[in-house]
This record gives sequence, C-alpha cells and structure tokens, in this order.
Amino acid sequence: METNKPGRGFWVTTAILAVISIAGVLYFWLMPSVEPWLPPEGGHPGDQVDWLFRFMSSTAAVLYTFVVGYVIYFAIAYRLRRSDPPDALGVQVHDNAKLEIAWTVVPTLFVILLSILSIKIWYVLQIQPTNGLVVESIGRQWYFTFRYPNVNGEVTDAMHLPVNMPVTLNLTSNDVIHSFWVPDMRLKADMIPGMINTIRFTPTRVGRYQIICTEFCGTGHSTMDKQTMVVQSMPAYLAWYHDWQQRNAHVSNAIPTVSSGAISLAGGDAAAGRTLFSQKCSACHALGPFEQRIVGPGLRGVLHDESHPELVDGDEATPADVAKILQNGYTGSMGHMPNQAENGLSNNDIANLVAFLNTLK
Amino acid sequence: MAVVSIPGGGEVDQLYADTRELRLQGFLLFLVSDVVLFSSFIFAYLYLRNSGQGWPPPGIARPPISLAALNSAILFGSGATMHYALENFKRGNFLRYSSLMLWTILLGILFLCGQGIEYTTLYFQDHVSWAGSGIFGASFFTLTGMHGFHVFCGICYLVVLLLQSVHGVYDKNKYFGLTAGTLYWHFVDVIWVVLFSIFYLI
Amino acid sequence: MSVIAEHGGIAEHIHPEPQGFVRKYVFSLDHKIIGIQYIITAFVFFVLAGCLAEIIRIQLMHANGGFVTANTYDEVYSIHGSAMVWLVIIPMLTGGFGNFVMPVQLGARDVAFPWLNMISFWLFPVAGLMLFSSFLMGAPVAGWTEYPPMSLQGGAGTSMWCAAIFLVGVSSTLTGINFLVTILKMRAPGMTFTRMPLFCWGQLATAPLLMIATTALAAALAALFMERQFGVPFYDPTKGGSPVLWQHMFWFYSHPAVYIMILPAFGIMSEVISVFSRKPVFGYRMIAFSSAAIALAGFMVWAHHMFTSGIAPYMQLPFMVLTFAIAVPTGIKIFSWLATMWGGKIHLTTSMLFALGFLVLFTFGGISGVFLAAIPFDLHVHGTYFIPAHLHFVLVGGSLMGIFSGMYYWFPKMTGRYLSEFWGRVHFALFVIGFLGTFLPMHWLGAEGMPRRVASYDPQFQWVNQLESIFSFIMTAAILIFFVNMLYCIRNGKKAGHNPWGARTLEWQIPSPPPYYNFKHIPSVFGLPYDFTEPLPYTHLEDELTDAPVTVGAQ
Amino acid sequence: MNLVQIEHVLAVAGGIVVFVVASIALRNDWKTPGMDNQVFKLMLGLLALGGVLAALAGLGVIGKA
Repeated sequence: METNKPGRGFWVTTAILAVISIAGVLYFWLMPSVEPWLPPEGGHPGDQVDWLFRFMSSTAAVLYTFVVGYVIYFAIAYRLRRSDPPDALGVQVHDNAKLEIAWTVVPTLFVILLSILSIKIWYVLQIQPTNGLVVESIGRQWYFTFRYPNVNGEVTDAMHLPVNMPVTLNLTSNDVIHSFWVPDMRLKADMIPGMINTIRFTPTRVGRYQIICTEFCGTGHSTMDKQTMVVQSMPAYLAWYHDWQQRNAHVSNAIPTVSSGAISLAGGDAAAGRTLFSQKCSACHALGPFEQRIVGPGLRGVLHDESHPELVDGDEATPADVAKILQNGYTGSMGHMPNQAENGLSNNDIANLVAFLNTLK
Repeated sequence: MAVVSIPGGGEVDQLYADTRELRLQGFLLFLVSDVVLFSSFIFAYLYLRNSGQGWPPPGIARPPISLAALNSAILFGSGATMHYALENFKRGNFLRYSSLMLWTILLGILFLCGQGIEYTTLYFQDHVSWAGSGIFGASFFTLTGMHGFHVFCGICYLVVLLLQSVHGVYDKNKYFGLTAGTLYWHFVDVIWVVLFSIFYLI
Repeated sequence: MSVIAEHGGIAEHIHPEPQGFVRKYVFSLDHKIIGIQYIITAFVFFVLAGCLAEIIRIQLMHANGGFVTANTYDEVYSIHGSAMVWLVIIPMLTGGFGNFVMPVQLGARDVAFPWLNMISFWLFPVAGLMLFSSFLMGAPVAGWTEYPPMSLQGGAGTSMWCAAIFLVGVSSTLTGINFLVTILKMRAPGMTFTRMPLFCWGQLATAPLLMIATTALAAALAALFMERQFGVPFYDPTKGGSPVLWQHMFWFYSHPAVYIMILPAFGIMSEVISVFSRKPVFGYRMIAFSSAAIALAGFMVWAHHMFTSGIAPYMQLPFMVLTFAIAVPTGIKIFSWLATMWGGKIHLTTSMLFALGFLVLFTFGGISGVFLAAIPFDLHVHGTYFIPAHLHFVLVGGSLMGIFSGMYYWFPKMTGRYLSEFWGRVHFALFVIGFLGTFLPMHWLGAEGMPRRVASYDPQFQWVNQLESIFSFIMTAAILIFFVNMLYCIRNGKKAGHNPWGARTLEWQIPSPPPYYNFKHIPSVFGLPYDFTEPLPYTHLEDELTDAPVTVGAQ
Repeated sequence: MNLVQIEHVLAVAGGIVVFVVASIALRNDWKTPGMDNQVFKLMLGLLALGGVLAALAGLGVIGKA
C-alpha cells in the first residue's frame, strides 16, 4: 500500500504549474492592450469591461492551468504500470475535511471578490453621464435608423457621434427583436418592440466602428452589420449635424429647450401634423386603436375615445392636455415618452400635432 | 397474477412496501407538475397585467363578480361533497357514497354551465373574445378555459370511478383510484381559489 | 418461501417475461430495453442533427455563404439546436442511461411505472419525427430559442416545432415523475441516500428539474402555439403582449435544462473515474450534495440569459451573483474528481480517456460560463459566437463526452461485449482534436465581432471559419468511427463477462446483458460501492451468476 | 329580487356552507396520518379559505365588479 501523502513528483508538478499560472497572470495583466483577444477599445466604459476581462482571464488562467496540469500529470504518474499487478488498487482515501473545506471556501471567496468587482463595473455602466447627446436608434428589418435631437427624419446610413461627448442611446425596434452592438464600445442592448432600452457611453477615439445586430431578426440578419458608427471631432460632427439639419429644415424649426407655460394651440395645421407624426411619433405610436401598442398606445381617437376618457397623466382627454404631455413628456406605468426638447418639437409643431390628433376618430 | 417466489422474501416486502405508496407519490408529483403548468400561465398573466396598460385594459369590462362568486361557491361545495363521499366509502356506507358522488358530478356540471353563461355573456354582450381582446381575452380565457378543461376531465374521471365502484372494483381496503380522484378534484378546486382571487378579487 | 401476490406489491413489477418480438423489443415494459431504445433513437437523431451541423460548417466555409440560402441556413441551425438538445442529449442521458442503469444500481427490478416509461419513450420518436418533418412546411428559423416576435413571423413549421417540443416535454415530465418515485421508493433494502451510487444521485437531482422546469416550458410553448395558430396575443407587442415574457418562461425552463443535460453526465464521471482509478470517489457527500445544490440553484438564475433584454438593472444583480455561486459546487466536483485520480492506479481505457477529456473541456466551458455571467462582459459577447463556443464546450465537451464515456463503460453491460479499445482511442483522439479546432476559435470570433446565427459574415473572419470547418470534418470522422465500432462490436466484439472493469456498483454484479428481472434475489446493501479494499457491500448476490432457476409464473 | 341579487345571496350562503363543512372535515381529519391525508388537510384548508372568499365576494366586501 502506498503512502497517504503526496510524493515529490506531485510537489514538483505543482511548482511547475504555479510558475506557468503566474506567467499567465502576468501576461493578462501586463499585456499592453487586450487587442489579441478583443477588438480595439473605443470608449468609456469599454475600458472598464476590458479591466474585468483581464481580471477574469488571469484568474481563469490559474484555475485552468492547475486543472489541466493535474489531469495530465495524474493520468501519467498514477497510470497502471506494466510492473503493477492488474488488480492493483489506488490509495484508499475517502475524503479529507481540510482539503474539501479549502476548495469550497477559496472559490467562494473568489466568487465574492468577482461579484464585488463585477457589481462595481456594472455600477459604472449605470452612472454614465446623462447630460450629453441623446440619440435614438430604431431597429428595422434589416437596418438601423438614427434620430437626432432637434432634427426631423431618420438617418439611415451611419451614426455620427462627436468624440469625448457622453451619449445616451435609446433603442427600440419597429418589428422584431434586434440587438445593437458596437464591438469596439463593448456595449450592447436588445432593441425590443414595445420597449426602450438605453445604453450610455462616451466614445474616446475617432474612427468608424461597425454596428452589428446580434439578435436573429430574419433572413437579412446576416447582412445587418453594414452600418457604422462614425466618431469624429466636434467640428466635423457639427458640420455633419448642421448639414443634416439643413436638409430637414423644411420639416421643422427645431427648438432647443422645453418651453414653459401652456402652448397656444390656435392655428394648428392638421396636414402638417400628419407629416410630423410620421416622422416624430410613428416609431412608438400606431394610428390604430389604443390596444395596438408599439411602444406607446395606439392613438386613434385619443381625443374621442369613450372608453378612455382620461389620458395617461390622469387628466381629462382635452387638446390642452395632449399638448401638455407632448411638451413635458411622460414617464410612468406605460413607459417613457421623451419631452418636447428631446423630440425636437417646436410649439408650432405641437399645435400641428394636436390638430392632427384631434382629427382622428 | 404473476408471482415470483423469492427466498428470504421479507426483504422484498420492505422493498415495495405497497404499490399504493408508489402510485400515490406518482400521482402527487403529477399534480405538482400540473400546479407548475398553471403557475406558469398565472405568471404570464400577472406579467402581462403589470406591463403598464392598466387592468382591465381600457375598453374591457370585467365579468360580473356575482355570478363568479356563486359559481365558486358551487365548485367549492363540490369539493366538500367529494371529500365526504370518500369518507363514506372508507366507512363502507356505499349508498351515501354514491349519492355524494352524484352530487359532486352534478355540482361540477353546474359549475361548467355557470362558466358557459359567463363566456357567452362576455362574448355576445361585451364582445370580449379569446383572440380579439388583447391580453385580457388571452389570459382570462386561456386560464379559465384550461381550468374548465380540467373540471371537464375531472367529471369524466368521477363518472368512471362511480361506475367502477358500482361494479365493485374498489373495496374498503383497496380504493386508491378513489383517493386519486378525490385528490384530483380537490386540486381542481384549489386552483380555482387562486384563479378566482387573481381574476375577480384583485 | 414467501409469495407476494395479494398485496398488489411486487407483482406489479414482475410481469411474466414477454415472448413475442413486439412485446419484447418494441412496446417493451422492461426498463433496460426502453433504455436501449432511447439510446438507439437518440443516436439516430444525433446522426440527423450532426448532418445539419455539417451543413452549417460547409455554409460557413465562405464568407458569403452560398452553400444553401440564408433562409435554409436559418432552418438548419434551428433544427440542429433543437434536435441536439431535446432529441439527443436529454433523452440519451435521462431516458437512455437513466433507464438502463439507474434501477439496477438501486437494486430494483424496474422503474416505478413501467407503462408510463413505455409511453414516455414512444412520445419521443414521434416528437422527433414531427420536429424534422417541420422542414416540409418551412421549419422554424429563430434558433432553438425561438424568440417572438421573430417566431411569430416564422414559417408554418414553427407551430409544428411547438407541438414537437411540447410532446418531448411531456415525455420528459413523465420520465421525471417516474424516476423520482423510483429513486425515492424503490431502493433496495439498506440502500440509503448516502449509499446510492453517484450516478443515481445525478438522476435524483435531474428528475425534479425534468418534472418542474419542463412543465413551465410546456406553458410557454402552448402560448406560442395559440398565438401563432389562433392569434391569441401573449407575445406580440402590437397587440399588447410582451416578447420578454417568452424569454422569462423559456429560460425558466432552459436554464435548468442545462443542468438536466450535465448532472447525469457528472454522475457518469463519478462512476468512471472512481472505477478506473481503483479508488473510492473522493468526497462522496460533497459530490452528492453539490448535485442537489446545482439543481436547486439552477431554478434561480434564468435571467442571466437576458442581461441585454432590458430587465430592470437591480433585477440583474442577484442573477449574476447566483450564477457565479454555481461555480462553487461545480468546482467542488471537478476538484473531487481530480483528488479521486490522485494516488490511483489509473486504467487508461477509452471510457477513462473520455472522462479525462470531460474534465479538461468541461472546465473550460465552465470558466467561460463564469465570464458570461459577469454582466459587463456579457454585454459585450452576448449573441456572438462566444455563446455557441461556450455552449458547445459544456454540451459537447461536457454532456457528449459523458455520453461517450458512458457508452464505452456500459456497452459491455448492454451487450456482453467490449467496444474496440483501439478504435475507441482513435475516436477519442480525433474527436478531441476536431472539437478543439472547431470550437476553441469561436470564442475569439465572438469577442472580435462575429454575431451568431449568420449565414454570411465579415470576410476578415473567413480563414478562422475555414479552419473550424476543416476540424469539424475530423470530428465527424471520429463519430463515424464510433458508430462503426458500435455496430461491429454488438455482434463481433470481444466477450466481456459480467464485470469487465472490476466495478462494484450493483449493475456489474449480475450477468451481461442483465436478465429480465435483473436480480434473482433483491440484495441488501450495507455500504458504499466505492471501497475497493472491502468485500462487496451486498447480500443475496451468490446466485446471480449461477444457473440456479428462479421460479416465475402463475400460481 | 333580480337575478344578480339572487346570485349574491346564493354565493354568500354557499360560501358559508363550504367554509363550515370544510372546517368540520378539517377538524375531524386533523390527526390522520399518511401523505394523502396531509395533502387532503392542506386542500381542505384552502377550500375553507375559498368558501370565505366566495362569501365575502358575494357580500361585496372584496372584489371588483
């Protein structure tokens, strides 16, 4: 019967494995960039994700080196040798309390540490600045469109962003579930019809980055990676933005802030409102009955629906109240609707929209 | 009956103490999985209900509570008669057993009739339908319909049990079928307590 | 002599041995025949789904695809995934090995409800045929997860898919009930929970998952079916439904399903590693309890598949931490198996080689699972090729390696003959090389920016995909060798005797293949089956290998 | 009395009867052993609760029309 204690070979192997795993740890911490493993990093908080990747990879390197090393070493060192009788038995140990406690407690501590670090970085993702540029992206079969503040119409080619400016990106979908992913920014959120998901980040490197849909969305899903996120310097961005605004100027006279006080609804033009609706509202609202939700409810008969005498804010359905909601936006049980500034609506636009909505019966 | 002679058979006795135990456990586990089925649909209902459209969704009338309460009382009553039917069978009082079984079946049918009235009123008077009334129609008719189907199956089961017991399939020492029937019927009742609460009371 | 008849007792489990071919091999009530039926059927579906996998790999040889149309490609991977999960791995590990081995290991003559067992089995090939027949009417395209609203747009076959998965779910649920009652009630005298072989512990942890989680899936599928066929709104947001509801209900099943697919394989590992190391399983209790812990925790982590779906941020945290926590019991198992090997006299049979392969590959899949559980990293790789890489490491590197290990281990018990060890080694070597070459680069592809479920992709990834495809052919060759080996050795393999591996669990103490009643006399158990220095911990086994008659018949 | 009122009255009466009967059955069975009886007791308890709910709903104390 062999001894119950590990022999010299075991400790030598352990030492070799320790050296290899330390090398692994050093590699993952000291490598100048994560680029062999992840795409180049293009912004904040992607750098945080990279940090977590380094941490997890280095600990995984330790664990995996030891598991694989021991499997191979044991299989060779403790194999049944030709000199052994065929019915030779191994060392009959059943358990070892200390060892078992150790390999329960150490991974538990590691799990706690990993949880703390992950939560910390998760928290960084949650507290990204909200005061920057607000862009909306809508997933469609099979392309993305983008909306910018104070501009009507949707950008359908590329998403332009200024460098070093925090971005709030509101995502939704027009048909099935898509997912918005820019590998270089390390961030992703699903675009789900009927919901708005938000991601916030700050691009820090000028360049063109691929935008990829990562949720299967139909036959064209494979081709939904052709659009790019163009991160440019502030002047270049502004030039693009103003050009884009100019090209859409015939639709609206954009205003920067939420106006205070009641909006005059006199002289609202229903026809202009209809055009505006298809540009500004139709991503989230259908013209069907209330039940037909996209993000918000269907708006047919919003002012003339006997089964809905009240609007979401609890007030009576009057043109003035509709205008108030358009002006201030809404956040509550039905979801979130951007306010006047975020939607880029002028007072005149609101009057036109209310006039249009009033015609729906 | 097929039999195996086994030396030292006392141990075999310990092994399969009683197939009644096995069947009982199997049947209870079946009921557990049925509970999970209902729970999943109830989860779906509560999830949709809280998805921000208000409840009942605008333009939809809840079914009247008076009929539902009466209907519930009928179904719960059938649970009580079923319980005493089994009690009487255990005591050997076959006549009372059969009459209580008949009452149970009758009350069960009454419950289904009540539900039929409720459905027709909803459909013809309030124009609430399964597929055409949004999540209200979907969850209400799916859940109550599934329960109604269970009641229907239960009634068929009870009829079979009654006929079997008339033909003497069960006796005072061997009546697992009746236990299972009672368990099933109680289960149907108890599920209704939950459905009644979540559809009519909250 | 005692006769147990009036009680209804044992007679229920001792039918006279059937004689006709149909009653013996087709509509059999015998758990061993049913187990083999499961294994054969699952292998047939394995071949079909494997062919689909090769279509996927051939398509991806070129960045523009072109082997099949994008729509066909979507159908192919959807059915590949569904079939591999529901028609191969789950039935193989629970219905197959569970049925064949578990009752014998418990010292029982059959499962608790043989009729139910037969029904469970026959639902399974029917469901499988339905699933594959969905190709005839436009198979589902939205992957094995079938997220609505996409699955609401899918072809008519999507409804067929719902019905097929529903049926195979009913089969799983019934099997779960059957196994749970068997394990709780039908253990041989003295076979306490702490003396049960660890494979039975694996099945004990799996059975409640089969029973409970599968029912939740049935509800989700029924709702999807109703929505597709009758327009009942559950998931369609334009009618008030919620697509995220499906994700919750689906993953409430499908995460436990992951453990349904791995816990029995864990059980096989414990048996194989202990027997071929000639050592007791190290830390029996910890391995057994960690199975239970994994099964329990498996119910509370489903939303880690939905970190990008916009569930409330504070809701994400408990799911992340609990998912991390599952690494602890899993780690305990891996470490315990390593310690079992330490100081052993390791027989490097094919079965043991696959067990070692399991340790190496599954650990990698487990570690990438921890990566995925961390929300910030998951936000990067979710929906990319990192996910197929991870899931193939745990399902192929874990479950399938377990199945292979179990096949080489129990094949002598099923047929009385060995599988060829030489070809087994060839199978092992080619399979591991092919597997690593196919799936290891996928991690990198995903992290670098290749989304999953695409029929064409960015040309910069073409060389990696070609490499993977070539290695996948090696893997296919390995599996062909395995099948030829099996088919050849059923009749021509070396005779194995009743206990070729020197194992000590009950199934090895009776002849191979086991007789209809398994045991002439039900043994009593007075110890664990892993003490190699002690005599066997069973009584009443003296007659099992002799020709002494057992009295069976009407009286 | 119109139909609705009759329904209310019957619901209250039925609910009370169910509660009383189920409670008595529960008390009689309280000490019975065996798994089936444990389940029966649980179910009887819930049945009694159901009776109370039906009666209260009939009274109009709880529930929304």
